[in-house]
Amino acid sequence: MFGGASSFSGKVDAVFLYIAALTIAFLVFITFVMIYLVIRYRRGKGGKAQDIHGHLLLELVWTGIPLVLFLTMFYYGWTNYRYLREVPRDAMVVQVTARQWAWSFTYPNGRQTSELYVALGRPVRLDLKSLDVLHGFYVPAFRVKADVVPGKNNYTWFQAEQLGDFDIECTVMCGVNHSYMLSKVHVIAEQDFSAWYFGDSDVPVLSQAGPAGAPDPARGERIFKLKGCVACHSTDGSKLVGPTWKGLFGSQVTVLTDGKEVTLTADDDYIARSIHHPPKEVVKGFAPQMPKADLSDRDVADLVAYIKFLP
Amino acid sequence: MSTAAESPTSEPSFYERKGIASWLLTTDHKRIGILYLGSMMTFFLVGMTFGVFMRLEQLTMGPTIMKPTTYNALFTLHGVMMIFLFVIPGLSAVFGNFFLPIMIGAKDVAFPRLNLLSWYLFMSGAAVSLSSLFTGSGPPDTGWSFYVPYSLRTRTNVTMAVFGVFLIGFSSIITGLNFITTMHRLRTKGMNWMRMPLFPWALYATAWVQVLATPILGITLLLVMLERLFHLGIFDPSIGGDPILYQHLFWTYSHPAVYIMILPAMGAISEIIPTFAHRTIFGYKAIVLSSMGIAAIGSLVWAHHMFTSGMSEVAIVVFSLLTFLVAIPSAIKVFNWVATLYKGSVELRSPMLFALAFIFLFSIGGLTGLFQGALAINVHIHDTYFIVGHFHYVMFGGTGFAFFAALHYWYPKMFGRMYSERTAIVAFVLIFIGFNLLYFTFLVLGLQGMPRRYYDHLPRFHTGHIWATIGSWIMVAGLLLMVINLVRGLFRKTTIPANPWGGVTLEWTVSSPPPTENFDVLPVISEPAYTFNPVTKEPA
Amino acid sequence: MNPRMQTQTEPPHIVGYATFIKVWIALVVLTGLLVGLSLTHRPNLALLGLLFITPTKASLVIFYFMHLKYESAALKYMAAAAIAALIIFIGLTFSDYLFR
Amino acid sequence: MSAPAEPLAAEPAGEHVGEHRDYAGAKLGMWIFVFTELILFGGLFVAYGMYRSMHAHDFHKASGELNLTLGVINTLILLTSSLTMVLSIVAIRLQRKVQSMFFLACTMLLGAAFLVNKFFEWKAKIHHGIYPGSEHLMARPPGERLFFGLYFGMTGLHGLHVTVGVVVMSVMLVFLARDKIRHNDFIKLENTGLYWHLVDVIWIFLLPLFYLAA
Repeated sequence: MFGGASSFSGKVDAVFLYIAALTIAFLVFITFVMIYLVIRYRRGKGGKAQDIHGHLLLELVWTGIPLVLFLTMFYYGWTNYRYLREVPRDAMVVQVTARQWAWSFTYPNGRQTSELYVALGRPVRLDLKSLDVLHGFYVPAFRVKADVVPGKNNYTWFQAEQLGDFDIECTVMCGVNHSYMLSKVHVIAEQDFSAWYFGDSDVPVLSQAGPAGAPDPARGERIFKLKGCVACHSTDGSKLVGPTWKGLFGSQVTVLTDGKEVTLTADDDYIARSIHHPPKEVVKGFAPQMPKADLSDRDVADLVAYIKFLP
Repeated sequence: MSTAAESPTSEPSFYERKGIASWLLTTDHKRIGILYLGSMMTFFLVGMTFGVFMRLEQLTMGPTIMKPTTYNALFTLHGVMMIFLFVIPGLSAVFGNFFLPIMIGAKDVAFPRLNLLSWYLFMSGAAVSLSSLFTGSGPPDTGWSFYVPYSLRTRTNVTMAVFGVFLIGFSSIITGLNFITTMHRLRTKGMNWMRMPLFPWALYATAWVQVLATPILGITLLLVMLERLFHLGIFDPSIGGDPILYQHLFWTYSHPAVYIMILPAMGAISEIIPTFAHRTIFGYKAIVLSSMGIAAIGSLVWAHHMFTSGMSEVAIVVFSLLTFLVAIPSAIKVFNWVATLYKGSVELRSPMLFALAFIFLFSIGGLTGLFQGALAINVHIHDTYFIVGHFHYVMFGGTGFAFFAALHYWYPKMFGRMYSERTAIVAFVLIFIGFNLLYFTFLVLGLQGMPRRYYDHLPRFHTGHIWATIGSWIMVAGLLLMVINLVRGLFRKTTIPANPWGGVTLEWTVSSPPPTENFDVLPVISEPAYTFNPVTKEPA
Repeated sequence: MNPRMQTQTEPPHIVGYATFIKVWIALVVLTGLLVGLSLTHRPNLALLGLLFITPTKASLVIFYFMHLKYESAALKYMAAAAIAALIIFIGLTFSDYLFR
Repeated sequence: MSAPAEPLAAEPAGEHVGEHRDYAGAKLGMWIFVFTELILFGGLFVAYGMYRSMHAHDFHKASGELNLTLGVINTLILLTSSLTMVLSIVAIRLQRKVQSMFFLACTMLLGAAFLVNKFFEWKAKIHHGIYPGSEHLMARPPGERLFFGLYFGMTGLHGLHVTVGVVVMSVMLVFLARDKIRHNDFIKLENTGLYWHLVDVIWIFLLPLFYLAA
């Protein structure tokens, strides 16, 4: 709290401080009065209790004052909130795609990444799209949050005001790996951003669905990261939600097909089948949780090439 | 206020008849209350155990004692059990059933057999939703709110859990219906509405919310089941449905449900504070009106759970405004309770300690609610540990503490036995300290950006999680001590006078425990409730 | 027993066959009117039918067949409250959908 | 509501209050139950309202496919059954037991006729490949899918209520025959009537929403 990493942070924190000051004052007051009365009128003191039935003026006062204070809180909260709904016209529009359990970001020039890069001081509008279930896009440091709703395109925006890396978290329960649906916002200086944005070090992959050439493991790796495979499959042998890809190709796997156990060799065909029809053949010991990915034949071929490439 | 009033009646107590059948087929409201108490304390302890395991998993980063699927099932079941099996029926099913008829001078509720049916529905709902643990592909992992479309897609046994909750909802409706009819038809002579004690009043307000809001939950859960079985499409975005509609329908019930949980708790506090201050309640009418006000306005604020969901701006502003309005009746109650201490003669017995702690914790719960009502902050803290902390302050610090206060308050009346006062106070202190360590840390974690329903956490949240887990140990130690103390009290052979605390509502005029028929001759009321001074009403 | 209860506890007076048959005729006529309006294929008229004739039909059933007309004021208030709750619920939900 | 009613009898001394007879109380309880049913359907009406405002054109088109004649016939059936229901209550209060049984039997038959009608209507739809989740339906625009989803959901739930009503009435018929419902103890029949009229009221709204939306 009170980091002020975006232009919205300060507005949230101001309302927070206002309400916090009032509520803490109230809480201290009521607690103090309560404790004082308990001590002042305690049983052992011998004072005689009196039946006081009420006091209309007092009731009106302690209805009226909170009412006014609450309305100021409402108003202050609302006016500062409006800032979040009015996106500046010059904002850069980034398409955010959420799936179980990964984020991907598509820039106006077609570049796709799994972590968000933005320029310091430049407003960014995020159009949020979900491919499966509800997700929540949340950057605590920016105080920005919006649900990602399938079938409905929500949006939010921010203007980063501090250099650095900030966490992106998913806030709506979306399945087994909900708590690992994390990413980062990298806030970099304007000139660094331009260099990154127009540079060719990390070529956008999915816009390049040209004719199928030789399968390209490097492109496969980018798909692996971008399409969320990385959320469930490791490449270092550790067991996540799905089986690891390390040493997968050519190994013997035991799968459940229609309730029967079958042992087969993991070849090109088997991997392609698993990608296109995930629940058909599920590796023994894993839950049938893999979502269907929207991958072209070329993407699949590249992924297979990547899996082959892994030790 | 003699604390040694002798038993006013020689009739046998309602425990007289023995045998399992005499309990399972009973239509006596007091026995049904005891049945509820037994089953609900069991569910509470199981739900608490789930919570302890979750805290243990959060003690360290990364996977330790359980897998994510287990953790997700745990927080779902913790929510389902604590909410639907403990706090929603909570005070109204246990103490409402036991004391409502006695407090209004009736021999039973209006529909005794329906009352028993309601307990059976409750138990079968519990059985069905817990059977999801052992059937299908495991217990649900959606969180207790069953948000679509995840609840439609997950392979876990959501259908079963949802059907169980549906049955519990039905049980809640029947209880509400029964209480409304009871209060309209069976008040004793002279007990007009403005002489009715505040606990029945709170139950009356609650009952209306139960009756008018629960059907929405019923239809919503029914639709979730139909979606899962027949793909109706009403909530499923892949068919054309709108997930936000689900949220509207769900919270249309589930927000008023929060008031179903808290109103009877407030009612119980309004009984306990005058008794231990030995003076009348301050602002009887204001408390009555605020109960009804909470029930009414509380039903209009549900969409403040959805400010980040992509609702229309108009709806967001309207619901934010209404949310602030609902805080007012709660504030009025707090002021009136505190004012009741003024010029009283305050006795700090264990029920009173729980009741005063209720005021403090509920105030924190209510005040943290203001943060969420304010739109700008809501964006930041929605779906974080702040909400979890706030919710536990209201529901556990509020309803939970009131439940324990009521349990300690009415214990001698219900069982004709007494617990150890000293142990009760030690347990109270432990619970209070552990509670604040646990849930205040949650508030801080939430402000730092820790999302809820996370199996694992980032390093920067680690310190907070350690503190919270330590708090959970202290609190659980206190809770277990409290339960042991209450159970041990049942075996301590003592005779309890009809009126051990010096209360003036009707339940203190009958023997402890009350006779089967409650009253030999129905009492006639001639003065307002809570007349302590100058004339103390002695048992007739 | 509550003395007020005994005064209320008697069932209300008997309404004869004829009243109910008249109500039934009215209901059938209104249904005919409703269907007729929708068959004109003029959306405004059909909407008018939906907004006015349907609630009228429902009220006839509630007040006569369900006897609400002859019930105590308390019950009438309760019915009004229940219907108001439903309307407010629908209205507030529409505050979202109409302004999206 | 299970509480029996003996409106004119005073409470016998010493009897447990569980056996008390409270005509107005029993009716109040039933009314509250009626409110809950109303709100239960209210949730579905909200869903209908939302989706109709979002997909007005699709709803309009899909509604044209429903059989208006069947819908109107069913409306008349239910309205008439409401009449016979209320006449049955009047008859028993006038101590005309046979007449009361006759009217109640009419109500049951009309209820059954409604269900038979509904069955054929659904059957025809399903025969045409229109049912929730069907391939035929999935090929159509979202609004039409929702319309039929709601159609099957709402008329299905309503049909379930009709079925329950018919079963309850058959029990009441036995009670009438065995004089368990009498001219001075008819609350069970009256509460059955309240339930049945509620089912009618809901249908009154379903007719224009589904059959006349074209």
